[in-house]
Amino acid sequence: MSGLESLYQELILDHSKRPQGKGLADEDGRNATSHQRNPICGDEITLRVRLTADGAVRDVTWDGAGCSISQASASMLASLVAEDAGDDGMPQASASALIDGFREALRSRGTLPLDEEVYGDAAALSGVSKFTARVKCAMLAWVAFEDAMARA
Amino acid sequence: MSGLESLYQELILDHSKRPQGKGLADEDGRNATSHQRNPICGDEITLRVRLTADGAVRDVTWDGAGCSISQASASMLASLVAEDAGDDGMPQASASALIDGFREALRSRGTLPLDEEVYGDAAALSGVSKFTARVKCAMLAWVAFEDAMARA
Amino acid sequence: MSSPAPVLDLAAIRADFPLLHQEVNGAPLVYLDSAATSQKPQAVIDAEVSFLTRSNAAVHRGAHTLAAEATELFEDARATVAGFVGAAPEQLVWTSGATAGINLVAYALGNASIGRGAPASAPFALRPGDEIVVTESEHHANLIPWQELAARTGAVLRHISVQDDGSLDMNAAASVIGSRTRVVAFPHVSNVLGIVNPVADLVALARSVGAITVLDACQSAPHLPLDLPALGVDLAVFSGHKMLGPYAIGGLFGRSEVLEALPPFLTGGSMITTVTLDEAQYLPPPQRFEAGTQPVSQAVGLAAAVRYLEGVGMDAVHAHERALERQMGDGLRSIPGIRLLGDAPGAERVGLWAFDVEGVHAHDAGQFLDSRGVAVRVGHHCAQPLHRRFGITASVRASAALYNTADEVDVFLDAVSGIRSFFGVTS
Amino acid sequence: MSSPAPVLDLAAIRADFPLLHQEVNGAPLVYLDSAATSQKPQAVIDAEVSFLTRSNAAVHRGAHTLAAEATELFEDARATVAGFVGAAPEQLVWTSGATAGINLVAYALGNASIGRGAPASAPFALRPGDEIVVTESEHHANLIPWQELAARTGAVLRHISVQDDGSLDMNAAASVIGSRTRVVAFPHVSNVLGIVNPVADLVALARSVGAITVLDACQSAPHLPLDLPALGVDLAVFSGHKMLGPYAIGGLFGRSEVLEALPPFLTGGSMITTVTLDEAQYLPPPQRFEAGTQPVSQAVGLAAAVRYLEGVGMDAVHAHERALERQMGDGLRSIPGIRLLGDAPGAERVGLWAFDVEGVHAHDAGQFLDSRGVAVRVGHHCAQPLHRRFGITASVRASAALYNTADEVDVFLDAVSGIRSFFGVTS
Ligand SMILES: Cc1ncc(COP(=O)(O)O)c(C=O)c1O
Ligand SMILES: Cc1ncc(COP(=O)(O)O)c(C=O)c1O
Repeated sequence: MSGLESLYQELILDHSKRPQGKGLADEDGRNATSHQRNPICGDEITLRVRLTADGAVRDVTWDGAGCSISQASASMLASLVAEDAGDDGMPQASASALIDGFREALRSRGTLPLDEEVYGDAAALSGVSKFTARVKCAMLAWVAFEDAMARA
Repeated sequence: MSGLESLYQELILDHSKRPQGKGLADEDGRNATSHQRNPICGDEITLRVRLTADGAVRDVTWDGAGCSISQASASMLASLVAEDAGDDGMPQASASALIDGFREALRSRGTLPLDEEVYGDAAALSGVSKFTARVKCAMLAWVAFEDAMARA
Repeated sequence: MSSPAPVLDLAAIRADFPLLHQEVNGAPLVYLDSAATSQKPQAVIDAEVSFLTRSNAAVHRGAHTLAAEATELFEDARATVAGFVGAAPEQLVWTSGATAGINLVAYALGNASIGRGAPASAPFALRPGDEIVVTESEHHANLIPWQELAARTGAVLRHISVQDDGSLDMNAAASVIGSRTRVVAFPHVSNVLGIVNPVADLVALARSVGAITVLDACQSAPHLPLDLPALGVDLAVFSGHKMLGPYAIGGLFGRSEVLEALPPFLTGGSMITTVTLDEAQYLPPPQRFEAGTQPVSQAVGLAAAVRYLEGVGMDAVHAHERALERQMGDGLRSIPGIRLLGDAPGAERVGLWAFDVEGVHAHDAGQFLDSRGVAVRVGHHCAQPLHRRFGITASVRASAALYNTADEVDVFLDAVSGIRSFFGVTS
Repeated sequence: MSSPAPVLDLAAIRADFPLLHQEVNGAPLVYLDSAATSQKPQAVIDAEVSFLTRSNAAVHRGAHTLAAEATELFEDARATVAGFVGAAPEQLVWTSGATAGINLVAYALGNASIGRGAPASAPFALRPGDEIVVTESEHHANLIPWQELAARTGAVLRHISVQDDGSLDMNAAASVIGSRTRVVAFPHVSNVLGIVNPVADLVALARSVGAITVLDACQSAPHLPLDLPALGVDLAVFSGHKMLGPYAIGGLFGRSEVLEALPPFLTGGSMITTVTLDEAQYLPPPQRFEAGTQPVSQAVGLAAAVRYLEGVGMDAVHAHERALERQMGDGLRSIPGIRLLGDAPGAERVGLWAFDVEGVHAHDAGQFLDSRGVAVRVGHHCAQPLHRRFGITASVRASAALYNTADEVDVFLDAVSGIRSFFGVTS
């Protein structure tokens, strides 16, 4: 797999073209929103977490414009939460652990791949970690997710 | 003559130890005073030109503290004016010509020696022109002379 | 152009730039990001190294032999660089770059506005309601310092709009520049549009209302013959690293009357005459604006850079880059889905083009080019308002310098033509 | 010291400094002007040259491979230099030098004072009658910016006096620093006296009244192990060129809470998030304070310099220079007509001495030393108030660095002992 193809895997281009969770959900019940911006390219994302009464993450929706990496990453994050949340939601501790693991892998310069069992489609973003200038693009949605939970 | 001896000729050390024209004359008649400072070492000079009724230079007196080059130069300038002024004084045009010639020689990096016939003892300052960092010291009194005449 | 462009000996020129000879992602590097920062010829590196290994000492401060030698080299460098832009040595102030130079002017005007200058600075004071005029094409460096100055003084910031074709709206300029205008700041060449602005017309408008002009010459100094006094501007800035020189040095040119009237900005050593614990007296320009230890070896390096440019000849540099610009522009226009920013017909230009790739984000487009060894800049290029005006947040920019070749432009164009299909965008 | 000083391998160290191996006026160069500017080891030159010839590209802006590589080297350099002074990377702001760093702080406080900062900056605003405290031993760089800030805000500038033996009058400090004090700025080591000031005591006094502290670490960073957070200061500055690094780069250290609260100083590219024609939003520190293209290759060079110093070991550097200082001090005291400035008994010191030669102007004394190949600094060393306090306008200063030898100090002392007779002054 050439450098470019390891970055832009089919799955990534798919998610960026048919993004999941795009379009902000209504602010019903417990919820929190975060707006993040990549100052280098001007990409932005607005991400909303809705929580269950117990404070678990119910779903993630988002809106924004950006490169295919940042769009795919947001889409993958939303679908990962959708898959894992179930009826009781995803405990915030689990969400935080996911974010931490994602950040660590992305900063690893290709040494720590993301586990597909845990990250689902988002595991395809492992290749980004070799492109240090693009790590911020992939992180954008996840930073927004973290920030939104902190505000919740 | 070693570099150092060409700079500190006996005549220079003599003038710096027994300076002529030192001590400002009273401000009688037409006169003008200039204060100059070398920002690098903090040396300063106050120089007064007294003029005849016709506007010719009658005498130059000065006060100040500084290195032997700056003190000797002021002293030599005062004595040169004293010698050349005579009863009618030194025409300002002649004074300006002297200053211009002095500046040119000092900036010449050793290529234009000062003529002893014209500059008297001050011709001993020719050696300073090879020490670019010291040119300002030798110029201080002459710049004050020029400035004072411009104010007169 | 009717006469054939003077041909540069590109093989010889390229041999002078060590960085260019490398592979990136398995392809020869095609460096088309010189508007961001230029590469340095060996002569610049050698000049700095030779200074540091043979003549290095504190300038303007020491009496010892080494210090005198260093001072001479430093002041010779000033004369050389000043000469390159048509100025006298005492009209050139060293700065750490163009951004620092514009901030210097803005803060000095701010200081004049609160009475921190000599009486001569009073005419430069800004009062509430006075106006500062910039253009919509500004690099942030020539925009935010004026926003902040306006906020500090109560002045109003206005702007000259950019037309759809990238040219300045000179009708707007004539109505925006008016009796309350005190400062008109504008780029000689926008770093996104590449168009040479009508300096003479803007200067005439500013003069007619008694406003001072501040020229951002970052993108012209490396590419055009430049005579700042002849252009009639009051102040102008440029950056060393964009003109084959070192980082961390730039120049501020000022007309002598203006520099002499302005109060200092940075304060500290080497810019004073007498200092007491309570107050300081300041030297005349350029020293008044050069507080602290200066970029000494960098000045020597920048002098070597302008000597290199002069050796090639700025007319030849301009003609060569103009030819590359035409080749790029023509090629890009023929690729489906490419939209050039600022394609004003018949405009005088330097060798750069920014463009949008329909359906592909600039970051992705740039990444694709990089995989072919082509280094371009993607993003807003520090010109967010201009991108917003064109309805986009980011673009791709290819910018040439004297060391680029027609073959490289071909590689670039070929790569650009592959972007949309790689990302599955059909036109 | 009871234990023997760790011995440096001086032959090896000197071999690393190409400039030292030359003759001046027919004698081997004895460079004792490192407090003005230090010489650079080959490793620093090589690091910069290697960056410029292999990795040079715009940082924090490009997505291409070269730009990513340059960005990494640049940020690694930040981490290295921050680590050298005990700080976290985000606590280190690049500046063009110590003078620029102090001006940054003074102007940022000024901007806070006129409401140009976020709400968090309000506690840093200065109001008329507030007090800024400096010392009588200040370098002009740590004096005039405060004079100007005081003039802009209506604050009052006060000072802690220096005693006859060169030590700070700490009783005066305790009474000068009071409830109106908002800023206490002082040198870690005066560039004329060479005495290490009681930082902890000054910080405690400042803290007790809620004032912030600004440390001028120019003359300590190259000579002592330094842990700025442990010293407890809020802000500190140092200059690259004085610590074996390139010109045109310096560092501003800030405690995170302080940096986060301060408004920007220079504005322009790379320090913003969103910019419209009317206003700009600013990034967090350190980027908030780093407008425009940064001293990129110089950062890489400075990182190489601190790695060099760390390789030798700052304890060893300090011990070696301390030994040279003792040798100089003892030698100078025994030469008739020499008056040392700041000969406080038992003071902690770095390797420099300034002195007056009775009956001989400093300029003449320096010239004589130069004729023997000895490069020292003469003048007021940008500390006019301190010289005035000692009743002189200029002094001679010899300052050592890790590359100086005991033999060189002997040459220096021998030359000093010949000054007065050459100028015909009899004691
Ligand atoms: C104590 C001290 N502070 C500040 C400075 C100013 O440093 P720079 O000229 O590198 O800005 C110096 C050096 O000249 C110094 O010795
Ligand atoms: C038009 C223009 N103005 C100003 C700047 C700022 O220059 P610097 O970052 O070197 O200060 C740049 C480059 O980034 C530019 O292209």
